[in-house]
Amino acid sequence: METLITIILDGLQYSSYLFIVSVGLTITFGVMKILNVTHASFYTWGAYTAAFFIGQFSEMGWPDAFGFVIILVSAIAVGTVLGYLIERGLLRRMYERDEVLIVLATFGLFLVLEDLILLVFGVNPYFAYQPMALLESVEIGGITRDVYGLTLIGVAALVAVLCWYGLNRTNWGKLLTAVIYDREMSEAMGINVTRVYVVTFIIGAVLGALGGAYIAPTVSVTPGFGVDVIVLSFAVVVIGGMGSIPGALIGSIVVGLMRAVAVHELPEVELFVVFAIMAVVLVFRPEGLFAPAKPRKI
Amino acid sequence: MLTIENLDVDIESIPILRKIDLVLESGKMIGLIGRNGAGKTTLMRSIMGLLKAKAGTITFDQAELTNIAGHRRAHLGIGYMPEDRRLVPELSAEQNILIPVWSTGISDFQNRLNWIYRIIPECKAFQSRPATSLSGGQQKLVALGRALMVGERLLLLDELTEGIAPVLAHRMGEILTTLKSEGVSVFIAESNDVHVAGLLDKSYVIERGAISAQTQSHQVNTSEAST
Amino acid sequence: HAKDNIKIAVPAFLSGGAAGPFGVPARNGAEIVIDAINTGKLPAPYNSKGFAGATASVDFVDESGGSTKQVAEYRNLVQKRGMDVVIGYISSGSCVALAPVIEELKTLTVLATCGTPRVFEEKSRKYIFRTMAHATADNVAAAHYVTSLMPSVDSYTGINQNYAWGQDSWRDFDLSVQHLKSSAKASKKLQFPKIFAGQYGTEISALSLDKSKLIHSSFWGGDLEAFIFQGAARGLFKKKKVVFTVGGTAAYRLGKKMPNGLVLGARGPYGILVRDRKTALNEWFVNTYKNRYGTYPPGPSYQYGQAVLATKIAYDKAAKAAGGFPTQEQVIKAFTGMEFESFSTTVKMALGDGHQAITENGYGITKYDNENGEPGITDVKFFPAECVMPPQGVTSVDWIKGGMKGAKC
Amino acid sequence: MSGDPILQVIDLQKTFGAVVAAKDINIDVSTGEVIGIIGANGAGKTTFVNMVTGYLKPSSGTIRFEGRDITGKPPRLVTQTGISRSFQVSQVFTSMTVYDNLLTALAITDSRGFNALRPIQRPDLTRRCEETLVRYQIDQYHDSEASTLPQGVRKLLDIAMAMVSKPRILLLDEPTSGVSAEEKFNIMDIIMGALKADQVTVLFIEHDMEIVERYVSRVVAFYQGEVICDKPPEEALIDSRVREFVIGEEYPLEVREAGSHADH
Amino acid sequence: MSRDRTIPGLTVALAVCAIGGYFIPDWLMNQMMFGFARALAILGLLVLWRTGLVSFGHALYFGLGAYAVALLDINLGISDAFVRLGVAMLVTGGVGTLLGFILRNYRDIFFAMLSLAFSMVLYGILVKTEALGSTDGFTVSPPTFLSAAPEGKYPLFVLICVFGWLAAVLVQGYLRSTLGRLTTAVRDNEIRVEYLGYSVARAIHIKYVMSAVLTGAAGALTAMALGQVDPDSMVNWTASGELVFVTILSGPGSVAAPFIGSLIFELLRTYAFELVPHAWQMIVGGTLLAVIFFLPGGIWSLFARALKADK
Ligand SMILES: Nc1ncnc2c1ncn2[C@@H]1O[C@H](COP(=O)(O)OP(=O)(O)OP(=O)(O)O)[C@@H](O)[C@H]1O
Ligand SMILES: Nc1ncnc2c1ncn2[C@@H]1O[C@H](COP(=O)(O)OP(=O)(O)OP(=O)(O)O)[C@@H](O)[C@H]1O
Ligand SMILES: [Mg+2]
Ligand SMILES: [Mg+2]
Repeated sequence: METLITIILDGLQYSSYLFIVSVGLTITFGVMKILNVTHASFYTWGAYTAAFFIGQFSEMGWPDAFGFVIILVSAIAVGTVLGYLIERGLLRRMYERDEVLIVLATFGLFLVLEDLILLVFGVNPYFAYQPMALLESVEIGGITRDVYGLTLIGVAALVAVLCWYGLNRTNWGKLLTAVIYDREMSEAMGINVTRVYVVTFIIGAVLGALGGAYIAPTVSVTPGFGVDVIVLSFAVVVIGGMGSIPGALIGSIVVGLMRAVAVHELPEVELFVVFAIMAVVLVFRPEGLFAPAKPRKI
Repeated sequence: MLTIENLDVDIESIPILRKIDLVLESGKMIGLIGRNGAGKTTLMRSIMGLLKAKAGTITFDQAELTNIAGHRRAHLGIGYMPEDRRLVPELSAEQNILIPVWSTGISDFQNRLNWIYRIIPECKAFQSRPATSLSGGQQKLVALGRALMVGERLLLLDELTEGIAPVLAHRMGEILTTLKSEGVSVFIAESNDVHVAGLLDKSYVIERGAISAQTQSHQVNTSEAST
Repeated sequence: HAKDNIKIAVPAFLSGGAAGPFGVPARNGAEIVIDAINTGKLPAPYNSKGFAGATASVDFVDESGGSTKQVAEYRNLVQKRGMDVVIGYISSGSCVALAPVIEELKTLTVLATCGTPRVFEEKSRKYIFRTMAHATADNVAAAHYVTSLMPSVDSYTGINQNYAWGQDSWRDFDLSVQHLKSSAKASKKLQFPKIFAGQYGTEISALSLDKSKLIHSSFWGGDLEAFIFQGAARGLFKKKKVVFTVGGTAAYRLGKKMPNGLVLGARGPYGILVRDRKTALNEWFVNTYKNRYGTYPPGPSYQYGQAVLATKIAYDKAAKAAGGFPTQEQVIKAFTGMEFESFSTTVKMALGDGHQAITENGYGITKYDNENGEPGITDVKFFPAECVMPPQGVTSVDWIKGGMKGAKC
Repeated sequence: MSGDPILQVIDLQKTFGAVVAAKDINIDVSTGEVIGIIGANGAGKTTFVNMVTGYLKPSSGTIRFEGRDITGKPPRLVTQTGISRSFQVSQVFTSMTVYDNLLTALAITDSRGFNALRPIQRPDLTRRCEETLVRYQIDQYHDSEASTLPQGVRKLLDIAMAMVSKPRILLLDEPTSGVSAEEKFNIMDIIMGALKADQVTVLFIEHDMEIVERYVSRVVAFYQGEVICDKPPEEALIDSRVREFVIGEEYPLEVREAGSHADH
Repeated sequence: MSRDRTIPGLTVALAVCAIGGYFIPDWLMNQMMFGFARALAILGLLVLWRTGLVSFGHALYFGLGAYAVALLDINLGISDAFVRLGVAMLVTGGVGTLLGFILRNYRDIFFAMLSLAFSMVLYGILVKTEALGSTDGFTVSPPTFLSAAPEGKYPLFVLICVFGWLAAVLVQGYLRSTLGRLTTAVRDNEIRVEYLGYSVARAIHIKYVMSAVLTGAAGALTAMALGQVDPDSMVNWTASGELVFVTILSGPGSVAAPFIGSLIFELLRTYAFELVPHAWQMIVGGTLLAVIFFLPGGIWSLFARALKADK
C-alpha cells in the first residue's frame, strides 16, 4: 500500500514535470509543424535564469518566497525573448522548407544555445534551493516528500486547464486549427498568421522555460541538463499524438507512472521502458493516442 | 471599387503577370477568362496579397492593397474562394464557413449564416460533417459559403463552376445575380465560361500573363479572342 | 639531447555537469602545479625548474562527450598535436576506453583521477600510470569505516551510476561489507540510474521505502550535488545513514547546505580530509590554490596536482640517471615502482607492475563549522594503503572475496 | 468483340457512417464501350470509381473484372489485373519533368523480376516514352517540371501515365474539369484517339454535357448513391430525372444533335 | 544531357586514397577512416531521404553494427575484419528486415519518431545492462585480415576505402534502376505508384533494409577503426541526429557527396574542438545552420559548381 501510494505520487510528480515541458513542444508542433529541438534550450535557459536570480536575490536578502515570482518572471522573460528572436530571426525564413530541415535547423540552434549557456553562466552548477526549502516537507504514505515537488502537480494541472480553455473556449483557439492546416488560406480568411505564429511559438517557449525554471530549485542546474529532457518529451508527445494537448497529458501520465513503477520494482528497465511504450503505442496507433484528422487525397 | 494598374508579378523570379490593368466598378460582375496557365489564379492571389506585386498598384476603395498585410483584406470585406477549395479538414463544414467570423469578429454572423444556408441549401445538409469527408463539389460549395461570409463588398471567385454539376452551376449564376443587385462586386476567373458568360458585365481575356482583350456585356467569344 | 619544451595535454571535464565540481578544480590543481614547476617555485625538494629542465606548455582539453569521442580525441592529441605526455582523465569510462589506445600509440599517459581497477587488472600496461589509488581502496575503506565506527548498521543498499565506476564501486563495497560483517544484509533493489540523470525523486522514494539502514553511493559531480539536495529536502539523510565515497567535493561547494552527519570520502587523503595537514607541501598547495581561486582545493585539485608532480619527479629522476634529457623509455623506467612524497601523503607505485599507486584512504563525517563559517569534518579515520588495497598480482574482486589476504590494517 | 461483360458491378454498397454513397449499384460494361458517368455533386461518382479501382473497400457487393472477383483488392493488384484510372486531382510525380514522369511510369509497369534492377534509361523504354509523349501531344513540355504545368497538360500527363500499363479498362475522373473551353475537345480527342488505338474500354465522370454528348456511347447518371438512369446519351439527356437532378431544365437540347458522335 | 562521370570519378578517388593513404600522417588517416566509414551510413540515409523519409533512429543500426563487432571480439575472440563486417551486416539486415515490416507503413515525422523509439529501446537496453558494457561500452581489439595481423592501420584504411567505393558504385547503380527511381516517385506521389501496380510498402522496405545494412557496415568499420564502442556516442538520439546532420551537410546530389561531407564534418569537429574547446558545439551548430540557409544542396553543390566550372 505504502509502495503503491509512493509510486503513484512519484509518477504523478514526474508526469507533471514532463507535461509542463512537453505541452509546449506539442503546441509548437501542432500549430507550426515544427518539432522544436530548441525546446531543450528554453528549458535550460529558463532553469539557469531562475537559478541565477534566485541566488542573486537571496544573497541580497530578499525573502525566499520571492523565488516563486522569479520563477514565473524568468520563464516568461526567457520564453518571450528567445521565442521571439528565434521565430522572427530563424524559423520565419524556414516555413516553406522541408519539415526535417526545420528540425535540423532547430538542432543546430540548440547546439549554439548550449554553448552560449557556458559563455553566459559559466560551467559551475547553480543551486536555487530557497523555494524548495521554504515549503519544507510532509509525510505521505510513510515517506517524506518535499511540498515543492507536490506543487508541481498543481502547476501542471493549471497549465493543462489554461491550455484547454485557450484552445477550446476562445476564438483564438479555433483559429489555430485553421492556421495549422493551411497557413496561406488562413491569411486570406483574415487571420494574422504572422502574429499567431509568433504568439504560439512564444507560448510554447514560455512553457518550456517554465518547466526548466520550476524544476531548477530541485536540481543542480548544470550545463547540458536539457539533453535528456527533450528526448523524453518527444516520447511523451509522440505517445499522445503530436500536436494534441490531451495527448501530451495522457502521454506524460503514462510515461511518468511507468517510469515510477520501473524504478521501484525493476530499476534495470527504467530507461528502456519509456521508449518501449513509445514504440508499442506507435505500432498499434501509428499517430499516437490522439491523432488528428487527415485530408482526403483523391 | 477595385482598380489594378500596371501590375507585374513574378513567381520565383519568373515573370508571370505583366502590365495588368483592370477596373471593377461597384456592384458589377466581371470575368477573367483565359486558358490554362494564363495567370488567372496568379492574379487572384496577388489581389489577396498571397503573392507580392513586383510593380504596379491594386487599389480597393482608396486603399492601396499592395501596402496592406495580406490578412487585412478579409477585414475590408473581400471574400476569396480559391480554385482548390482548401477547407480545414478537422473542422466541420459550418465551422469552415465561420472561420472568417472568428478572425474578423463579424457580429451579425448568425443572420448571414442563415442567408448562406438559404441560398445554398446543400450546405445545410452537411453542415456538421467534417470537411474531410465531403466530395469535391461539396467542398466547393463550402468554400463558396466561406467566401460569402466575409465578402460583403467584393468576391473573388476562382474557377467557380469547375467540377460543379450543371444544375448547381446554373443556380450559382442566379445567386450571383442576386448578390450583385445587393451591391456586392464580383470578380470571377474561369477557364471554361459556359455557365457564367451570360451574367458578366464585362470580361477580360488574359493570355500568357497579360490582358489581351476586354469585352463589355455578353458578347465574349473566348475561342476567337485567344487564337 | 637537451630539450627546452615538452607538450602536455591535460584532459578534464570542462563542460557538462561534471565540469564545475570536478573538471574545473582538477584543471586548476594541475595549473598551479605546472606553473610552479615551470618557474621553479614548488617547495623543496621539488624546486628545480621544469620537467627535467624542460618547460611545459599545457593544453587543457575537454573530457566530455563519451568514451568514443575521447578515444578519437586522444588519437588527435598524440598523432596530430604531438603531445609528449597526457596527464588527466576523471571518468573511469574514459580510462577503460583509452587504455588500449594509449598502449597502441605508445605515449606516456598519467591517469589522474579515474578510479576503476580494471585498467591495470585486465592487462599489464607499459605507457600508463595512475598516481592515485583505485576505487577498491575507497570502497574497502568505506566498509571498514562503516563496520567499525557504525555498529548499528546491519543492512545497506546503494545508488550508483550505471557504468564501470558505479558498478565496480558497489561490488567492492558489497563484498567488503560481507567479508567484514557477514551479518549485514544487502538490499535486493539497487538503484543504478544513468550517469548525469540529475533528477532522483523516484529513486529517493525507493530508497526511503527500502528497509536498509545505510545507503552507499559513489555519485560524483553534479549528480552528487543534485542527489544531496533532493535527498535533504526529502529528509532522506535524517532517516538513513549515507556513505558517499566521492562526497568530498560537495562539502566545499554546498557549504552550509551540505547536511551534517554524512559519511564522506575524498577518494584518498585529499581535499577536505587533509586540509589541515601541516606539511610544507600541503600548506603550499592549499594556500596557493586558495589565493588563486578563492576556495580550498577539493579532491580533484589534489589528484591532478599529484599526477603532474609525479610526472615531474619521474622526468627529473630519469634525467639524473641518463645524464641528460631522458627519452620516454627512460622516464617510464624511472616512473615504474617510484615512491614519492606528494602534497598530502606518501604515494607508492606498488601495483600493476609499478604503474598503479597505492595510498592511505580515509573517511569522516560532515559537520558544519559555524564558528569559522566553513564546512568541516569530524571523526576522520584513515586506513593504511596496505589495508585497503590488494597486493600486487591479485585482482581486487579476488582479493576481497578471498578474505583480503595480507591486509595490514 | 462485345458480348461478355468486361466489368460487372453487382449490388455495390458503400456507407460512410450515416451517408450512403453507393446503394445497390449494378452495372455491366462491355468491351469497347465509352461510358459517361454524370451526377450531382456528392452523388457517389468518385466513390464508385474508388471502389472499382480498389481505393475504397465496398461495404457489400461484388466487382468482377473479366470474370475474376476483384472486390476489395488493393489498387496495386487491381492495376496489375488490367484496370487503370486517372484522378479528379491529377496525381503525377511533381518534382520530375514530364519525360521522367512517363519514363518512371513505364519502368514501374515493366518491373517484373530483375527488370526492377536494370538501369531505367534503356532503349526500349526511352523509345516508348518518346512515342507516348508525341501521341498525347505533350512533347513540347518534355523538360518542364510537373509542378509548374498548366492544369490541362497535367491532366493529359495523368491520363498518359494511367495508360502505360496497357489497361483493358480505364476510368477517368472528370478529365476536363478545370480545362479551358477551347482545349477541352482537343484533349478529349487526343484521349479518345489514343484509347481507340489500344482498344480500351472507358468510363469517365463528367460534368460537361457537351463532352458527354459528343463522346459517349452510354450514360450512367448517379443521384444520392443510386443509379437513376443508364441509357444511350440521346435518351439519357432528355430523361426527366436526369434533367431535374443533374443537368438542369435549361440545357439546350436542340443545338448539338448533329454534332454528337462526330469523328474528330 | 551530360554524361555521368560519378563512377570513373569515384574510381580515381579510390586509387588516390589508397596510394596516398600510405604516405599521409596517422591522424589524417584516422580522420579519413572515421569519415568514410560514417559515409556508408550517410549513403543509406541518402537513399531514404530521396524517398522523403528521414530516420532519427539510424544510430540503432550504427550501434548494432558496432556492438556486433565488439561482442564477437569479447565473447568469441573473432578478430577477422571480413567476418566482423559480414556478421554486422547480417545482423543489421535481419533487424532492418523485421522492423521494416512495421516502419514501411509510416511516413514523415512518424517514421522519424518510430525509428527514434526503436533506437532508444536499444540504447536503454545497452545502458542498463552490465553484460553489454552499460555506459562504458567495450574496447575492440584491432582487426586481422584472413589470419594476417598486420601492424598499423593502413590495411583497415584500404578496406574502408574499397568497401566505400563498392557501396557507392552499387548505390549509384541502384539509383539508376527502376527500384532506385522509385525513391523520388514514392516521395512525390504514393497514390500514383500504387496505381502503377507497384507496392509502395515494398519499395520502402527495400530501401530501409539497404540503409540499415549500410549503416551497420558503417558502425562495424567505425568500431574497428576506433577500437571502442559505447552507447552514448553510437546509439543515443544525438548520434542519430549527427547522422542526419551529416546527410544534410553532404547534400543529396551524388553518391560521392556523403564521403566528402562526412570527411569535412570530421575535420570540422576536430578543428573546432582543438581551436575553440569551449564553443565547439556552437561552431558545429552554426555550420549546420549556415548549410541549411545558404547551401540547400549541401557541400556537394559546391563541388558540383566547381566541376561544372571546370568544363
Ligand atoms: N511555382 C511556379 N514556378 C514556375 N511557374 C509557375 C509556378 N506556379 C505557376 N507557374 C506558372 O504561372 C502561370 C500562371 O499560372 P496560373 O495558375 O495563374 O494559371 P491559371 O490561369 O489559373 O490556370 P488554370 O486555368 O489552369 O488554373 C502558368 O504558366 C504556370 O506554369
Ligand atoms: N471518406 C469519406 N468519408 C465520409 N463521407 C464520404 C467520404 N468520401 C465520400 N463521402 C461522401 O459520399 C458521398 C459521395 O461522394 P463522392 O466523392 O463519391 O461524390 P461525387 O459524385 O464524386 O461528387 P463530386 O462531383 O462533387 O466530386 C458524398 O456525400 C461524400 O460526402
Ligand atoms: Mg487557376
Ligand atoms: Mg468526385
